[in-house]
Amino acid sequence: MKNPYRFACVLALIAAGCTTMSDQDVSDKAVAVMKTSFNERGQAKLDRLDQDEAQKLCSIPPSAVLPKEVAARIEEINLATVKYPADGKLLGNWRDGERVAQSGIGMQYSDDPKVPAGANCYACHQLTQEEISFGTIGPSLYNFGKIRGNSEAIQRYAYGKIYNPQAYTACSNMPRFGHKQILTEQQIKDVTALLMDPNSPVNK
Amino acid sequence: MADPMRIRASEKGGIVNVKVLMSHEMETGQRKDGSGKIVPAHFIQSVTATHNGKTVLLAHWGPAVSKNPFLEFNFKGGQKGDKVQVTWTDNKGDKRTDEAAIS
Amino acid sequence: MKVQLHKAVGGVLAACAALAAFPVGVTAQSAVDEIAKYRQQLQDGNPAELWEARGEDLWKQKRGPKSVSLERCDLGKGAGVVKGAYAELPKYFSDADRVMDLETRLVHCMVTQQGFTTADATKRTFGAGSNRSDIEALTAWITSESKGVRMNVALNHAKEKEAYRLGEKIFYFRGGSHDFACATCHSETGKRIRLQDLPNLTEKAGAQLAYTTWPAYRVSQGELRTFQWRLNDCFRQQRFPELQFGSEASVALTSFLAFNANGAPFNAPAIKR
Amino acid sequence: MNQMRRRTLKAGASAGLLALLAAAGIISPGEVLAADWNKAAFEGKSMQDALKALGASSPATSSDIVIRAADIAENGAVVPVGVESRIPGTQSISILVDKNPSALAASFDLPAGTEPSVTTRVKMGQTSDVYALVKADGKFYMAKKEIKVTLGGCGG
Repeated sequence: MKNPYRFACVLALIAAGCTTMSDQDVSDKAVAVMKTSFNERGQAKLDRLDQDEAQKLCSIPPSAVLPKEVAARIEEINLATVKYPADGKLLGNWRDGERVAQSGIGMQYSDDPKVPAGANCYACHQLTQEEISFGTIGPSLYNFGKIRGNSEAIQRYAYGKIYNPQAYTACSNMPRFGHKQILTEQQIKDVTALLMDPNSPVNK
Repeated sequence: MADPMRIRASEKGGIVNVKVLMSHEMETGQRKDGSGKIVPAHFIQSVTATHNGKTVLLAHWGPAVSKNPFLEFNFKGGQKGDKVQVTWTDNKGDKRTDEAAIS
Repeated sequence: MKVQLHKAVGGVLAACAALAAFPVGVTAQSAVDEIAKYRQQLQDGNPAELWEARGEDLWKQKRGPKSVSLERCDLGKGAGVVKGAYAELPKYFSDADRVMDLETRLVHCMVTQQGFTTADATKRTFGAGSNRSDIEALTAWITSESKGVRMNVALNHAKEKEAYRLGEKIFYFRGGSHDFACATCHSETGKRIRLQDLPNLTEKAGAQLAYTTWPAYRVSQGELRTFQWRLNDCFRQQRFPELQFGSEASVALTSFLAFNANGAPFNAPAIKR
Repeated sequence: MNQMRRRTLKAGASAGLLALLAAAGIISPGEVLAADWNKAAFEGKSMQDALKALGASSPATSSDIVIRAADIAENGAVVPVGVESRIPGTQSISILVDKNPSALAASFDLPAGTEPSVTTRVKMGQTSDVYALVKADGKFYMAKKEIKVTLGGCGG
């Protein structure tokens, strides 16, 4: 709706009962409609509907192929957001990580903002053999560390991936847990430990 | 007043199959409401089903029976067109009686 | 109970019967089989019937400041015609000059015919225990009158076409703290969240399976839930603000999903986790 | 009549007497049942408490009791459980959930002519053994089945 000429054109087309609104016109109108169709509630304010660049570019069917340079740009701006711990330690406690992986609360208007959010890893990933209730939107992470080895490079990758998955895969379905401040640094360390620690059930 | 039950009774080969759905909260007395207060227990304690005045089932329930309870049982001797009557009574003394014809 | 039983664990759109292959062997497969068995056992008695009975009474009762029933409400097939009406909604209504889904239309009739204020008509759109929703009960009954009728949503009027296209865009709209869109969970076939199968709403089969099984009695909540509720709670879990009942986005998204379900026999109120 | 009714109930008359009174139309069947509700059994915490209150301290394990339930419940708020007894002379069937705050969920008295098979739905707080207790010819028998309660949906 930044372009007043285009907006007027859209109105004219609707008035004429015409169906030739361009795809961009429909996208713009959909964004406008979204903003008038929600009420802020609890911690979920209306700014949740303000899309950042990656969200805008990724509002497409997953089957649509992103131009290479667009994907590269999304990955570049997201990689720039990844902050590694100042103390240099990437692994926390895998037991705490398991609790974070199990919990699906956080950031919903129905959630108490004082209660730490979970990562809900199991909603989308298999992680251990014990937990049979796991989703399949993401790949199985069972034996993640065992397969890849517990090197610092892999630890950094795992930490970075949890922090901001779009640094590695543009338009990934996975939330950007660090970048969007869903998880704390300690929680990301704990989940990294769940994936990497040889004693974690993930690697048994 | 409580909502009516949904009762289905059907006869086949001399055996009457009865399915009952009841409208009831079945509060456990252990759940907390939005403000953190315990919601008092409120549940059906007994269900009796009769056919031609004769008791064909007598159930006693605790709060662990699911909300909007479902019950299914079978008895012999009912004919199509006979009435099956079901009564429930809850822990607050509320009760509800409904009946259905055997089909 | 040791864990809170009535916790309203929100759900995913529809439980689907077509199960895909899963990455691990016997354990996962037997889990899938046992869950199918669990779902099968629930089918025997659906408490949604309790809502349907109350909804039928509400439809026929003289209510509101004007003390009239809803029996002259036009759900799109003429005043008072309920049979098969839901299978053709949402649609454009000239008297309101907008596209409406069933719930929005009910509110319209409650206001224009029964004399309720909009605030009163929408005071309780979703029930909670003894605070019951009339709209949920009415919706349960009206939708039950379309059982077995094939979905047949038209895109004739320009506003119907526009609603469909807007709904499609909204389906792919990513936002919020978690970057979720409807499409995040509902645009691939054979995926699941935890153990719940996720219908692919971008394909006919998935859209049909999902759309024709709402409203549904949700055993996790002990409540009958409408499609407006389904969308509302999906957006909650998407970490969006709260979707307004009957809003333009809600009706547009419903138009998109309902049209994609065309051709399938409507099969609700259903019963789901 | 009312006075007699009250006195009878107050006196804690036996179930048999109450049934007679009900049959005579003096009190309604609902009142028989309410008076008959076994508080100790339903409020007992453990399996042992419940069994003791039901007068069934050491029931024999029986393969003639079939528990019809899926191995996994998609939601613990509603777990369909059917019990069928093939033991001759079955008089009652009870359903108990070991790990619930109170084990006893439901009891069914089955008069002659009623099939020894009932189905209902129970709440389960967590994965647990579910027991079916059958009373037949005055003796108690039991069978069990583990039902797993899973976390479902988006988890929030």
